[in-house]
Amino acid sequence: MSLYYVQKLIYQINRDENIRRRFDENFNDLLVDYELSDEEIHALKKPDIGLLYVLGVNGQLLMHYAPLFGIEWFDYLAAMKQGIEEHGPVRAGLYAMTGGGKSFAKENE
Amino acid sequence: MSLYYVQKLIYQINRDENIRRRFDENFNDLLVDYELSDEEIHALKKPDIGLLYVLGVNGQLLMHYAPLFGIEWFDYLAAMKQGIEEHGPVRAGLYAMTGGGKSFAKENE
Amino acid sequence: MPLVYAGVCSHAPGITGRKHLVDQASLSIRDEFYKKFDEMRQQIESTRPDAMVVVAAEHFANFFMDNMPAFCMGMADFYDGPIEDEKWLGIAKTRIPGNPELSLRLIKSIMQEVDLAYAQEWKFDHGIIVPLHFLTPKYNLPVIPVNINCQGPPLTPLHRAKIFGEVLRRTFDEVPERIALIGTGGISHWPCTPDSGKINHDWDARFLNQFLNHDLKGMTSYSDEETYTEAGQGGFEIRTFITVSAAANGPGDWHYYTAELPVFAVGCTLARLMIN
Amino acid sequence: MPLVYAGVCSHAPGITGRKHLVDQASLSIRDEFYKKFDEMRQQIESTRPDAMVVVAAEHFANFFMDNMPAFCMGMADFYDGPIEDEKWLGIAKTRIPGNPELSLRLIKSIMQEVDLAYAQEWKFDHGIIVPLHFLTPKYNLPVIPVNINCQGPPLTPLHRAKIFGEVLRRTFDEVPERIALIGTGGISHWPCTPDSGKINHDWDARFLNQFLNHDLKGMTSYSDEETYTEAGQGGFEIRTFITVSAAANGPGDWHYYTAELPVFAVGCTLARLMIN
Ligand SMILES: [Fe+3]
Ligand SMILES: [Fe+3]
Repeated sequence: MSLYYVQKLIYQINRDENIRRRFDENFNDLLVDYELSDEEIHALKKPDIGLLYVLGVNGQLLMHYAPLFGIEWFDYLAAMKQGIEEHGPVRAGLYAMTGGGKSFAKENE
Repeated sequence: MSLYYVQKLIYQINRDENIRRRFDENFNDLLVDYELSDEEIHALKKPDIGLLYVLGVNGQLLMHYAPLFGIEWFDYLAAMKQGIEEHGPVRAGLYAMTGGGKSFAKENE
Repeated sequence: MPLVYAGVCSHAPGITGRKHLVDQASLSIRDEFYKKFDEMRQQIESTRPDAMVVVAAEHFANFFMDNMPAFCMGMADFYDGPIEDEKWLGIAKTRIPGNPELSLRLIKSIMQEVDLAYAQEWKFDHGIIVPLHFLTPKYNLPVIPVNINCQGPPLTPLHRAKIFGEVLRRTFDEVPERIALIGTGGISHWPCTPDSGKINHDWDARFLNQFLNHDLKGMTSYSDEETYTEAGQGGFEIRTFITVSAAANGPGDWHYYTAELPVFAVGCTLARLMIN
Repeated sequence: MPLVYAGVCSHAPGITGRKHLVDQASLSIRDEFYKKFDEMRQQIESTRPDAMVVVAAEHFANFFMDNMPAFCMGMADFYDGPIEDEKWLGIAKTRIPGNPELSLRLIKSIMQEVDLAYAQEWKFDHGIIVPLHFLTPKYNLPVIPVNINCQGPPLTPLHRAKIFGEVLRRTFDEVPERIALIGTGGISHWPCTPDSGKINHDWDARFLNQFLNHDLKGMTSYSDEETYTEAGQGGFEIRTFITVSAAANGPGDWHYYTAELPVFAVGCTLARLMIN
């Protein structure tokens, strides 16, 4: 359930100028406003893109979050793959509903 | 259509702590963020509760706005009635759809 | 029989917020009303519900015209409320448990026929918290909130509120959980408009009679113009009664009504329906 | 015949944002695709529409899980976009005219059968602005946006997207305005996931064949699991195609498809349907 708050935080950083400013100025202070577990806070702050993916964050949100930390596109894609290897299948959200978020490229090509 | 922005501003002042703070600190600066006509800005700043009612602001929003300016409950009710007398029937929104927002108390009692 | 209780109640903020303003002569009526509310709580508890679904009409707490759903159901772990000032409403801020897993099953089933929005966050306003204050005062029963648009036109059509109730019932029948269903709102009242405080006793009697007789045809025959003229803005909240009536599919077997507490600004209404 | 045009197109942000990254050998394919997009613009203009209804699948620009509608229609005077960075998307920020009065008539009619949310404010993301950039490049045609939830589960059921299309058509037939209907999204693609850039050419061929043959039974037979596995997250956007197909009630009479522009990360698709 707290996947909701992880996604909400990223959504608001992406779309709300005021929240984005608070992210830039004092991320710790912003984090307090959301209901997050220690694992989620760790993943958000590092950031551990692979773990965020495994926690269930939608790529349409996550792909805007990675560049805020200077993570380039191909590193972003690699981080998701590595997340699955390290932490196992996606646990919640869109990808968990539909096959665990594993790469299907090999099976289909 | 810009009734939408009048109501949005009041909704956000009612429900969003950050917007409420901006309202307290510098209302003129906050107003710039909304698409408002001169008549609407005038009604919001004075505030002209009767005119806001005639412009179509829903009472569920307006009744929280009046007390911010120290307007007591019965003065709030009187202001709406006076608005209809001064400015004519409600022009948009819920009350315009359903009879112009006039008082029906006399007809029914 | 997974729908174990179906009822409706008023939710006006004065019921809790202005309880000290009832005049001396009416204190016994007020206390009788509260006693009846508590009787309803006992009725509900005796049906041993696993969750309470509250179909309400909120007042620009969570929903605005930037994205106004006809129907929305909560899917959160917990809900905070009241969103209003604690002193103004006379209810302390609290956290109410949800059941997101049950919500998800209900929503997935309902959306096969009714296009409801879902919400993983929701702050209860008086439309939900006033009923909960009386009906589950320890806030220990998981609650699933539902909203019907009774505030921002175009409003949810009455016949869709009826279909929604039928679909809710079909959906409740599919799950093992025992569900209590409460509709809140109405009947006639003029909150925050020039006629605030007015109650149309005759209109209330007519609508309540239709409700207690499971006359869905009658209940869905009002135009919004008619309702506003005769029953005020608050009258739009009959949508919640219609949904509960369609879900229960039965007449009333217990009710309470009084128009003698004008400081509450609503004809105070409680009713239970038979479940058929 | 107030529905004067029905078609679908891709909306991937790479189509405008990465046009300079197409390799030298594929430039002629890119330019052919753009030419076909412009042909579609001419087709639309020749039907002299009064408004364009764009059924899209947005990507957390306006809608989030705090209030996620199955269907939402815009009712604003104007719409701003793109919400994304202008340089990243290759489209300058602009204001697009709406028609709130037409929106209101459509919404009031649609909500008799489909419980859509309405929105008086909406910022277009690439799901709408990329198609508009090609189809009404002067932004002088009033646009009415529609969203179907293809992002946050539980997703809108496919058969509801079909019913929505039927109701849209019935509603268009009631108004005097000449309406062009465009669905945007799909077909298979894996945006922002580990398989980003992949295209399932066979799956696209199969679905596009169903679409062009007005095989609504086939198009609504996919499970979300199947779609995700074979067609990626982007495959969920077939809902927009289903709605347009149900509204047009006819087979395709013109289309374009290429999987030869992988830097756009989608099988670039354009199609027009006959209106029956
Ligand atoms: Fe109410
Ligand atoms: Fe998309």
